[in-house]
Amino acid sequence: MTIRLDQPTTASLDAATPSAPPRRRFGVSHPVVAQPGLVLAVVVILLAVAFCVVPGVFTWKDPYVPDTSAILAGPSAAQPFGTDRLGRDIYTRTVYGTVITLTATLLAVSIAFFIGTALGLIAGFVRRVVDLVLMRVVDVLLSVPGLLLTMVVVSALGYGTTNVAIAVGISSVANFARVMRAEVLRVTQADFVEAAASIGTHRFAILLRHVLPNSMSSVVALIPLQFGSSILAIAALGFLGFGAPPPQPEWGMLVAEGRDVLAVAPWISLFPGAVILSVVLASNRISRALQPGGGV
Amino acid sequence: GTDGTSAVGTKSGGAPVKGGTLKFAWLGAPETIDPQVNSSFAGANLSNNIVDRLLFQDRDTGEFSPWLATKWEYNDDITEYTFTLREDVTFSDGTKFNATSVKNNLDQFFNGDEALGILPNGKSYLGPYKETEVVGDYVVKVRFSAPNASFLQLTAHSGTGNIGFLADKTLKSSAEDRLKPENVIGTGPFTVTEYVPKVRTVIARREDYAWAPAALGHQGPAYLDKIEFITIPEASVRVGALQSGDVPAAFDILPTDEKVLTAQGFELTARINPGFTLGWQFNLSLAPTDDINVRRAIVAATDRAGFKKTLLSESEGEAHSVLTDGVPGFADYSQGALKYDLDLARKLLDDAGWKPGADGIRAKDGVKLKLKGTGNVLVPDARVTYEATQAALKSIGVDVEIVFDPRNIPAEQLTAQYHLANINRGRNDVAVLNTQLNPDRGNGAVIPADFPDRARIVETFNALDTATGAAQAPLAKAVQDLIHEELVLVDPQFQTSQVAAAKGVRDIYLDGADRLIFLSTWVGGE
Amino acid sequence: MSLLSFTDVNIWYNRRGEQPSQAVAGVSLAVEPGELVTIVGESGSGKSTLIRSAIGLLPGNSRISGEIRLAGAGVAGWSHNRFARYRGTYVGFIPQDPGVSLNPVKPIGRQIEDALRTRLRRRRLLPFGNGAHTQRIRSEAFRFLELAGLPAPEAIYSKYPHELSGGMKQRVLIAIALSGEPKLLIADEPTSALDVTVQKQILDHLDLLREELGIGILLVTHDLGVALDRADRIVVMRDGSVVEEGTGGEILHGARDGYTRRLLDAAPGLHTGRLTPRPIGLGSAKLTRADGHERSTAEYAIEVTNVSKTFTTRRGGVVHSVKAADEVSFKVKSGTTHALVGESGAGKSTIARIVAGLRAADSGEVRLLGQAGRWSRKRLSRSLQFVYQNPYSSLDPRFSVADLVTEPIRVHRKDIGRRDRHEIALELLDGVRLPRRYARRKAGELSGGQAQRVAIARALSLNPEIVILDEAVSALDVSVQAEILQLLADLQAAYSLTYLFITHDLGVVKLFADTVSVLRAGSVVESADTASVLGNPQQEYTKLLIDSVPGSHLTA
Amino acid sequence: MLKYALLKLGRALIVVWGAFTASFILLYLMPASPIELLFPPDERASIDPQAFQEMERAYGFDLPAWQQYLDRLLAALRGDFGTSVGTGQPVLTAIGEALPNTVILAVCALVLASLFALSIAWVATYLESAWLRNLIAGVPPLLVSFPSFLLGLIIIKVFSFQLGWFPPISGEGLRGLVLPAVALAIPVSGPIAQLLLRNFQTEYASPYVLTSYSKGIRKGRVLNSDVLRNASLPALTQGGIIVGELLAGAVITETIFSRAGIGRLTEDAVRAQDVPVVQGIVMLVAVCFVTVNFVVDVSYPLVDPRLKAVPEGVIA
Ligand SMILES: Nc1ncnc2c1ncn2[C@@H]1O[C@H](COP(=O)(O)OP(=O)(O)OP(=O)(O)O)[C@@H](O)[C@H]1O
Ligand SMILES: Nc1ncnc2c1ncn2[C@@H]1O[C@H](COP(=O)(O)OP(=O)(O)OP(=O)(O)O)[C@@H](O)[C@H]1O
Ligand SMILES: [Mg+2]
Ligand SMILES: [Mg+2]
Repeated sequence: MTIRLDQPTTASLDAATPSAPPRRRFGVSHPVVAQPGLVLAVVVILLAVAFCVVPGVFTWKDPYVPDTSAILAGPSAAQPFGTDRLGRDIYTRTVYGTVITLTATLLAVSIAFFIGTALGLIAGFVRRVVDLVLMRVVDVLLSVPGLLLTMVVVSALGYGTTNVAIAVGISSVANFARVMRAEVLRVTQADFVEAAASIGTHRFAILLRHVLPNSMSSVVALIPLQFGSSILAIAALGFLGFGAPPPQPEWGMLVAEGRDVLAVAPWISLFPGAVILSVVLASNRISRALQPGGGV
Repeated sequence: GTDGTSAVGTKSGGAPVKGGTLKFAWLGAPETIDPQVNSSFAGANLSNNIVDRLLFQDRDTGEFSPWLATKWEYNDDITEYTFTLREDVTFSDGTKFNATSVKNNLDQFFNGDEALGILPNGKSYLGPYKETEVVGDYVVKVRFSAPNASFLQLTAHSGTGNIGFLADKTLKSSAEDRLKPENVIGTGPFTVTEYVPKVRTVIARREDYAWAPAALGHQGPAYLDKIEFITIPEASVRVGALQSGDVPAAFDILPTDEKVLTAQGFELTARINPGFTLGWQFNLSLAPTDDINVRRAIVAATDRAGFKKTLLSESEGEAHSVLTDGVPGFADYSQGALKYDLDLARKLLDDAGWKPGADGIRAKDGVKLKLKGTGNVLVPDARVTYEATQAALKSIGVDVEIVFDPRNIPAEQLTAQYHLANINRGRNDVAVLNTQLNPDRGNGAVIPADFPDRARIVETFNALDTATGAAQAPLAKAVQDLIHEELVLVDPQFQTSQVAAAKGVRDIYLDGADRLIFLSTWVGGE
Repeated sequence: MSLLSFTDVNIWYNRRGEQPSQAVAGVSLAVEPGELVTIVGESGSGKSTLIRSAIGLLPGNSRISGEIRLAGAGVAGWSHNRFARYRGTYVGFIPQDPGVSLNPVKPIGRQIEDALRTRLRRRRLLPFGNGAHTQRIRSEAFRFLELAGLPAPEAIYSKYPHELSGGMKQRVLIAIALSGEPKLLIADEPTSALDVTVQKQILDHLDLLREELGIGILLVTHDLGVALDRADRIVVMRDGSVVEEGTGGEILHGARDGYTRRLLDAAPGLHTGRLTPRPIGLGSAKLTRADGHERSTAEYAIEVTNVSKTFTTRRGGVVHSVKAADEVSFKVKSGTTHALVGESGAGKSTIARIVAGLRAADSGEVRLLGQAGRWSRKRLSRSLQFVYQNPYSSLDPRFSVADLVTEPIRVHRKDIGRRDRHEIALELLDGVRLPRRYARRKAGELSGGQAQRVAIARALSLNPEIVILDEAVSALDVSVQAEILQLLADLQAAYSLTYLFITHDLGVVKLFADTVSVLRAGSVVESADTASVLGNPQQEYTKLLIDSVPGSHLTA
Repeated sequence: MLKYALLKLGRALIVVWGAFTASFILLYLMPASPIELLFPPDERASIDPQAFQEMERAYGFDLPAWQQYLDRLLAALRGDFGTSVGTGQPVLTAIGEALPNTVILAVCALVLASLFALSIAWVATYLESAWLRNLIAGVPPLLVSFPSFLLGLIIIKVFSFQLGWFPPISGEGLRGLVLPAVALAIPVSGPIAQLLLRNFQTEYASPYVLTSYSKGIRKGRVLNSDVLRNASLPALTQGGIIVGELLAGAVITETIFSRAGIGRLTEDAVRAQDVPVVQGIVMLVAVCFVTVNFVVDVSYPLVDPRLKAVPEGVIA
């Protein structure tokens, strides 16, 4: 349907490229420490993971118990992100909300990854009718913008974090399928695949031993990227009110809870919003580092 | 804060000035401009200014006064009402308003018109409607097949399900044509001139309007040339637009913004929405809310007075009963059945055999005390009180999941899965209890068919239809006793209010159902 | 005053997180008017880096010390915009790779006009607002295209680069460089991507320009033959430093530096005799022919009879068809090497792939080891293996060397366990003279020559009788190329292998092949034993090919 | 060429049909009847069952699924997407009324976004100072990672309420269009800027740039006359997706800035489960997507001379 972007047109057209330089696996050939941005990104993600695993280490407060003595209090030493309309500590809620948002994100990305990769692999390897059919399916998925698609899917499945995650996952299937297919096409054209075939390797074995592993790196690099955009999508749906039920401190929800009082208590929205921003930024940065040939 | 008056904007301040356009912002948007279809808050507010009603209800006393009808009477068993109409009323297309108009409107409101694509919009409100008889040019008789005491209030009602009168031309238009401003013809002080769905509705003054209810204190045409209703869905933008002067007046002001606006010199007006308080109805068909002790415990764990003190704004009220304070027949249960007592709640659950489990959630016979409820997404503060109640219940071992789904949940699903159903219904009449909770009608508490004493319960509710005025008060008390003390059908949270803010705008009238009337409004003249 | 002078120039590249690497170390060099200086050196020796520094076209991560002067002016630290005044009009540049050095979305004419306009404007021959001068510029452009050896410029003026052949593109680039009327021309391997025939034309042309216009030329090449043929002065670079400098004769006869000597030895064009195989120490244990399959005793390992193949491509309803093989016939005796030569697109690869069973012929017959008919993939792969031009792309980048070379064994010999496979792998590495410690490396961690050895080891692992080598050494550095050829010769002797050897380099043919077929546009022009074809060519085309081999006249 | 265009057209039609079918499956086969959702649950009990059935019949929700599907499909082919359950308005009319507003907004946003993205890519490539370059190159990732729902609110707070430069609600006129267009443009410009930046960098590193420099051309002109076209052409192929993003972004922008349009219509319809409207919108965006892609596919070979001669396979 569309002209692929992920294949540099110049290179494929002016095929005068001499001996290809060895392709770097996962691009991170430079020591990670030398890239402060990347280090920071990794730290942010690790911190978010720690929030999920041991939230209690980062805060001693309870994310659910209202405190009528501190309603809509601004940021201070005691409550760095301020409090909400029930007097709950926003920072604590953000910490505890991490696990909700990130689990949902993980679910969404897994769905997109497994379905998308499988579709792309089959389409790219089997070619012919299967490719045509699968790519039209992918086109259909692409033809409806992510947010709208997720809204429709959520309204069919029902509200709640899990359903939102599934919807976001479905709407990103196409991304993985497209990249995977392009990669599979690229890899299957490589001489080593023909070489494997020429020594009598079974087609299926070629798929598993050669095509799949060599196609993975770009798709793997897409994972953190999708992770970031899924966080945004899940948060956006939470914001629109399709997400987690209260009192769950899902990130999008936290932002949404503050939207009405943005004028009087901006911290309710802004701090969780900033947390979302930094985690998404961090995963995009990591994705860039994982990109084959990326890393800078 | 709120000054206790009922007009939006500065009161008086010199002689009213004629002319000008008022921009008015609100949260919702009329779903249509057809007053007989509009049931949303914004829709009803719009309709209120383009159609008139037979009677006018005093917002403080609940008493009725003449409007399009000059006289009204009903028979003893309250099945037949006779209205005598004003003779000088015209629709905005110049045709006369008369007894036939009333009949045609009521008939279509009740029956709909399949050929025109008009749905039976009024069926549920008119109840046992039988027919309307044109007795004379300006006299009609409305008949019911069973007693219908609340009909009188309905003729004055300006909230959901109100009866506004439309010209024959409108009644003969198809549903689609009724979306065009020129086809919506009423008797009110304004006519619709522009309608952009979800964004803007403009109404303009009728110069020949001369039949305002006396209670409004202003006769003749309105002062304002035009009113432009602008929908601003985002609360913060709405307030911002007010503050920046882009719109001089706005409705749906959030309680959190009240203080700031007052400090900036805005005049805030708030009135409690009369009718059913906001709260949860219990599902009596579903375990564990079929256990009256659980229901009692929940009611006891709801800190209504505390909400009022810490979470709600000045304009909102503490719930004292299932009815809001002003509704005729209201009785106060705040020191009785609705008293906050967390220890009592614990004790009730202990006694009923709900023992705390390892995870802190109580259980009985292996069944956990887990409840599912719906939340209210439209009233901003509802979320807070529901969440506070949720937290309180959690602390005594009751786990409540609240679903804040902006969509309507299908009734079937609601009764089969939800223990607590959010409710908040406006109507300045005790009849609201009947429509909502009567097991033979709305049956909001899902009282099962084999419920002990069901017949008596139905009878107690039905009795409300058989009396009006002072005679109705004991019946209303009996129903409220039934609801709060005997059966525990609802857990009221608080009395919602509507707040409007304005600067330099005078006399926007809030009527008995808390809807706006712009007849006497004017701008300017500091 | 020299046109260009380098004095003790050092250039480093910074890479994020790594020590800066030095690409040029202490080079001093000057180019005088009318002089042709060539820089030779293996790939990566810093040739491009050095000459690009002279026109400020190094990438941003480079650092320069020392003095570089253009017309006496030190250029250190100049910005692009300051350099712009010298580029084009003072110093012209012909980039390394014509395939990608023209803007793909601009017509040829406009690309040369850009260059002309810069000059005309700079010389105040063209006021701003050049509408009236269109005609003038166009005729100028035509002049330079003709000068660069494109006789019919109108034909290509509005074409796009992809519509031209490599040689034409290269000439357009030369025209662009010339159109600034520079005093100095810097050319970075202007011919390495081209056929020998085209290469000759272009080099002849540069010579002519030097004589006629008296410009100085700094030419980079990795082909010693080219340098010896043409240069006034040759500079040999290695690892960023100049290791030798002198006239062609001095270099050819009196090279002091060991590296230069090896370059000389390795240059195929300079060779006379055929390679003599050396004994090889393989054949110890595990692998050795224990699988019981009989080696064929057929006289001819490969017999190709009247093979034809036509490709059709369709685009937008228009059908293009190319005759890639047209009634091709030749025979290869068992244990010998047969070369297929011909310019690019002659159909060499197509025939090789048909023989290897990778592609079906439209008509004709291929007999392998005396047997015709369809061979099963598995059966075929035991007797015949294919070695590709690009070693990297034919090796799965994720596999270790050991796994790569024993992949065919893994597929074919389920009876051989993991351990034994590793043993075999090590032996195979010995066989291709690759240290055993490389067994754990990945293909990407090998040099081109090393990777090609791995590919050859893999081809040998099943002990085949026929090996098809499709330009298997063309992508490699000359010195590496020589090593691989020697290795192949050794292996052939040890295992009586039959090679079908594809190349466009006649020097290599002379060195390596017993018999040769010359292909042109899909058909065999000439086919006989190497000595007679090269020594006494019957066809014009063959003569042209032979004549174009650089350096050949030096030894002939 | 014609055959190629027809092939693309065929594919486009298949995609539209696929979107129709998928949305039907998702929307019409939901557990509850859309009519059911029209009523608040507390009122539902007081609705006459007969009236209810009448309404179901009026909208055709009582038929078996396959029949509904065929009916809807045939009607859709005639250009009839049914009527809104919420307002009774024909879906096409509702969309038709909302569309112009969104188109104006989207076009402005697209122009802004493209200019912005292009400037970032251009400047980030032009600058010689490495840290400045990195600073600007860091902008697109930031744009991509910013929660767009928060962005609108912040923009309105700063530029309307704090500074008072623009009205918060966009009535008529250009001034009212500025903030919403910016709010919509910024998130959309993120991916475009990223793509352009990457393309600019790869193209700038291409050997043909050296050729241009060697002619004596200055950096700015090299960027304009060589890099720009090569780098931005591939962005065209993102057209369909970008248009989709604009429409999706309108959901939030239009709500925040109180504008009428497709975005508001969508949000309301999804909330109210107004199935015919939602499907109509899905069809609208799908048609936009395939149209843009079709135009790009068919015209791309015209703007990119290389593609005229390439065999089929390159265009997937
Ligand atoms: N942009 C760059 N960044 C880092 N290192 C580089 C860069 N360009 C070249 N190098 C390194 O500098 C050294 C010299 O490279 P250069 O391109 O000058 O070699 P060359 O002699 O022209 O080789 P070839 O014959 O292959 O063109 C090599 O080791 C190369 O890897
Ligand atoms: N798969 C294919 N589809 C269409 N045309 C092809 C295909 N493979 C080769 N050709 C065409 O067939 C002709 C011969 O190609 P082939 O690859 O055999 O040439 P070659 O002599 O190996 O050239 P080179 O030296 O460049 O490798 C060329 O014109 C080529 O474009
Ligand atoms: Mg070089
Ligand atoms: Mg070839």
